[in-house]
Amino acid sequence: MRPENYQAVKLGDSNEYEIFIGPNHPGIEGNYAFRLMLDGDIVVSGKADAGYLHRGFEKLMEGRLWIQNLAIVPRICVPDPAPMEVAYSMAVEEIMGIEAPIRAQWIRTMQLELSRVAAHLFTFGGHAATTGMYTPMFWGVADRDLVLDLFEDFTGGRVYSIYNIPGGVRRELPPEFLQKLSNLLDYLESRQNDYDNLLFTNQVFVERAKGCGALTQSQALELSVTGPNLRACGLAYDVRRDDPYLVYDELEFDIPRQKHGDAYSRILVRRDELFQSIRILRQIIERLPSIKGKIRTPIPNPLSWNVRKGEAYARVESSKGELAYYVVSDGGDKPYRVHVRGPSSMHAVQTLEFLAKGARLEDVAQIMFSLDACPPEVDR
Amino acid sequence: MNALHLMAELIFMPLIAFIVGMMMVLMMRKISARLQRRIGPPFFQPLYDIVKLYGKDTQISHGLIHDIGIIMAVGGYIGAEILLPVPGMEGIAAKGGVITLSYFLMIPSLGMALGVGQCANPNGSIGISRALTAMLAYDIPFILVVFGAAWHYQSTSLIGMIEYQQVHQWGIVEMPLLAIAGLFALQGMLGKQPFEIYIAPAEIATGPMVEMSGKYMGGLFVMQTFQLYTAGVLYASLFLGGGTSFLTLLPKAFLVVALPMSIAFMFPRYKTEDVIRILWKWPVMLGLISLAFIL
Amino acid sequence: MKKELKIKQKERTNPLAHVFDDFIRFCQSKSLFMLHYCTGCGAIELPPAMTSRFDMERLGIQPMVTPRQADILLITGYVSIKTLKRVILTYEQMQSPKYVIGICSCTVNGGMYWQSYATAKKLNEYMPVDVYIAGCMPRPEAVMAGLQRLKDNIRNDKKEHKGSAWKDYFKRYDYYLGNQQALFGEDWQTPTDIIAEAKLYGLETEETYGKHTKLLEKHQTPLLPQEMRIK
Amino acid sequence: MNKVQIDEILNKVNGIKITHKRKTRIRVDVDADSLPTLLELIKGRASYIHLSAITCVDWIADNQFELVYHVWSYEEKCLISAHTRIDRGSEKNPAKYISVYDLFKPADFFERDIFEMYGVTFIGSPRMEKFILTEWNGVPPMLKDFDAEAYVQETFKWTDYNPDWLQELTDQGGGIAVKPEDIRTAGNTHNMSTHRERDKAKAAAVKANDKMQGWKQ
Repeated sequence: MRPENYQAVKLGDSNEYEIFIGPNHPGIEGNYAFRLMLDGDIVVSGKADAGYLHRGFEKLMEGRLWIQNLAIVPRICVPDPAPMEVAYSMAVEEIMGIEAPIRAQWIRTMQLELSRVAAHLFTFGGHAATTGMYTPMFWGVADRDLVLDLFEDFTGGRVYSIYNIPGGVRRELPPEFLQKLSNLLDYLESRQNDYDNLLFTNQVFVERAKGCGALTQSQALELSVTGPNLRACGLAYDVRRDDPYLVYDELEFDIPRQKHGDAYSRILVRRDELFQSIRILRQIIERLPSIKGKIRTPIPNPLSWNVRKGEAYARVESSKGELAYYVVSDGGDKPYRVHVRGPSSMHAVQTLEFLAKGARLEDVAQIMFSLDACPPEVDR
Repeated sequence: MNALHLMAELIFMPLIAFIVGMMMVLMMRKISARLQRRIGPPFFQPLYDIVKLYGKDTQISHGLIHDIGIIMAVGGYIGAEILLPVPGMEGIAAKGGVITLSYFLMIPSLGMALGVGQCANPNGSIGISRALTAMLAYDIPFILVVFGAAWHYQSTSLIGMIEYQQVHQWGIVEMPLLAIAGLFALQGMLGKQPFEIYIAPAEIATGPMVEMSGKYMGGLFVMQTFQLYTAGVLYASLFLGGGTSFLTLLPKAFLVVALPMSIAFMFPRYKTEDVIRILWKWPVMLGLISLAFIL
Repeated sequence: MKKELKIKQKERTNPLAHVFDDFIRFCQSKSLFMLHYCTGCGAIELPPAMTSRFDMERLGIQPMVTPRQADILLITGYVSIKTLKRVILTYEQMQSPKYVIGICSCTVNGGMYWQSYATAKKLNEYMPVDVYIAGCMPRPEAVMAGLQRLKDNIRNDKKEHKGSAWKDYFKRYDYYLGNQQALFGEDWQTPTDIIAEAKLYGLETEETYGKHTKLLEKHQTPLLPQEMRIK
Repeated sequence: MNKVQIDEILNKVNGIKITHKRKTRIRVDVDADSLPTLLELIKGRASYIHLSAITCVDWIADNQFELVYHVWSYEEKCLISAHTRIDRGSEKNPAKYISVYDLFKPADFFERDIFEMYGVTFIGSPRMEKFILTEWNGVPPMLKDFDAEAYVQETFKWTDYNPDWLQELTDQGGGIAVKPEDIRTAGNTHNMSTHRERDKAKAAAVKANDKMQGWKQ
């Protein structure tokens, strides 16, 4: 026997008890904590507890050069890093008043969509694992790895590519890259049937996910829910279409949406979005070879680069929702202030607390994963 | 001579169960690995796991009841093994019969409940309350199946049942509905998806096992090997005609275990109340219809 | 009321003891349960390492979800101070032999967050680390290679004494506690009584005690058995 | 709603300055007193219902905090950034402002964030408590006068990295030009604030190399 030094906290004469989900728990996404007050199996109230991933990003950025910051921005959201780079680069470009060459914009769009595919494949597995089905996770992560191989091929980095730079992208695509991409898209489409049978039409999964964590459209709007979670409530709002950036206004794609706003609607929206992304990528494969030109607008020596005074609010649609960078420059060689608006900062705190109230203990993990919350975006 | 023979059987029956059970664990992990498109663990992995857990330098005990609980859990299954006749060895099966066996099969759950209750971890308590609920759910079809089989074979002794099936036809041919009900109960008894409510890592971080470490966890691993073996051999004896030798029995037992495993990795888990609803609805209905035919 | 613990480690008299030891060490190296604490970005490379493409299970490594059952604590990336507290609690709850693997450069020396006020820089100041896997972030192959290194260390522990870093935590508790107190304040204490454990396992040395442990004793709440009452 | 109409609505607020930056971005500067009125007006009259973010900028030279409210309209497809400045306050008398929680629910998160990072108290915000920095006891870290680097140097120790092969290279005159330790202690040079400085350091290293008649031969 070994001595233990624990003391249970007594909560007075009530049937309620407290349970921690996280920070190290399979039912929580990443390093995040959620405290539940339970009565039997029903959640009386939940309280998010963030800060486990806090690095003081915004402070760090104020202490580094404009160009150095490119190395740390993707680290704000690990599963979907590409939109971070693009948003930061776009904000700096807007302050500088320069624009990336058209070819660079197409390549950026391709990078964003590939990143979205990877992130969604990752999410399916996570969501399914919270309901006890692990096979989609194994499949999804393995398929995502193929996307990461492509990333490695054209950016040099598996997860963090650091491929963008204010004014364009770093490198030209390797030869025959588009062919590889096309092959990958064929493969992913051939997997659609498997995923549908295993996950999206699985009777038990549908039963678990339907009606779980349902948001109405007005509640979603009130809580500033964005991205696939908002589209699952029936509002077809997408930054890519409504506040177009890069070349999205030249591309054809639908904005999938569902009516019910529950976990099942959310995962279906993500599924449809995955195939919309594939559709966009196919258009890019078709158009990109005909777009010739530079991939970078020249910028001054980045080590002594003073970005002129100004501010910009750049928004992109990441796989989680509306991602925004607010960058302020006072004319120095470092940013004066960078504010990151991660979509999950809305989803993982207030929305999760709202949805958890009255939910079952079984459903809490599923709600969190169906919102696709990314804790580092909250903590930064 | 007779007592010595019995003693040898009492030692060898659990030992065989342990070794076969470990192979079943390996098979389970291999099946999951193949379904998930990977290679899976090496052949001796279950053995390594158990030896490693027993070889831990430190264990944490939460008191006497915690220790007793694990002993009950393993002991219950050891008791069940000597009640379960295998070719060449009968143990005390002739004296016990299938009714005693089904009581023995409840002891491990109760033992776990005792042990986990002592741990004072809310996750464990929730997990064990779910485990007992699941037991309540699968025991009703299980008892129906046992009752129906016993009535049909006109014997409560497994030896008698096996002999009957060797002479006549296999149970699964004569009472297919009851056999299907038995498969449902088996899935619940093994605690696999879609009835895996008490492990549930994402919800209650592996429920009853949350405070188990070292030898206690090793005990649970041993228990799992016994559990798979018991389920496989019991079902094979009830419906698949047992076996005259290990060569005929073990393939049946492995097949019986492989079936729920293949289903398990393709499904999520139900909620607690859905498990009860489904286990009380379909297998019980099938069992009752089958009973109507038999009676 | 602190219980006096009088059990001492027994002398090994069995002539086959070292054979058993070797066998157990072999099994330990073959079967590793890991608790992957996603402290940072490195966690994203663990799913690929665990799942279909690289499949850690074929090396006998599988994930476990509670610290009680785990052998390896994987620290996957920078540890913020808030996380570090939880990491130490987790580490102390694990059962020995236990191993710590620091993944990513941030656990070695702060990595790219060296300027950050919120992250701890050197992991091995707060707990003994067996293997570091540097990189930002290390690829799954590197993670697997690091785990292989750990397995070799465990198997060759008798010769090289690399696989028993966990003993260091008991032997030099004062040092680790001092670093923890410097970061978390002087009233820092964990639910696990390390000193009593060190006594129990016969691992206490002179360096187990010091001024930091004295400071700890001042405010440590006594061990009381939990009250059980049925209303 | 076109440019003129939105201007008409915005101009109802006193002392407002409107800048149309591009089609989907409008910058608005208002007094601290009239900002809630402005937000209420654009939410009620022009369907700006989506609070995208609240940002705080610390203008330490002016002794002011700038609060920026980014509000988006799903119907107009336009983003209004409302800028306002409040007094920076002091340690004893921290800055205060009015919460917009009753207009926008998400303000709860952003205001709590600013409260933690800058120490601005929002009156009427439901949860003015620590959230991310629960283990932090110092000054609000995002303030410009908090020197994170000095704090880090004071609090943490570093691992020395001197492997044998690097030592060999250094003996022969090669190795790392600027050691990480020097970078850390030298304060600003770590980011090579000007390329000239970096060139100087490089030139010095090259000179040293030449003197040593190193391993190249």
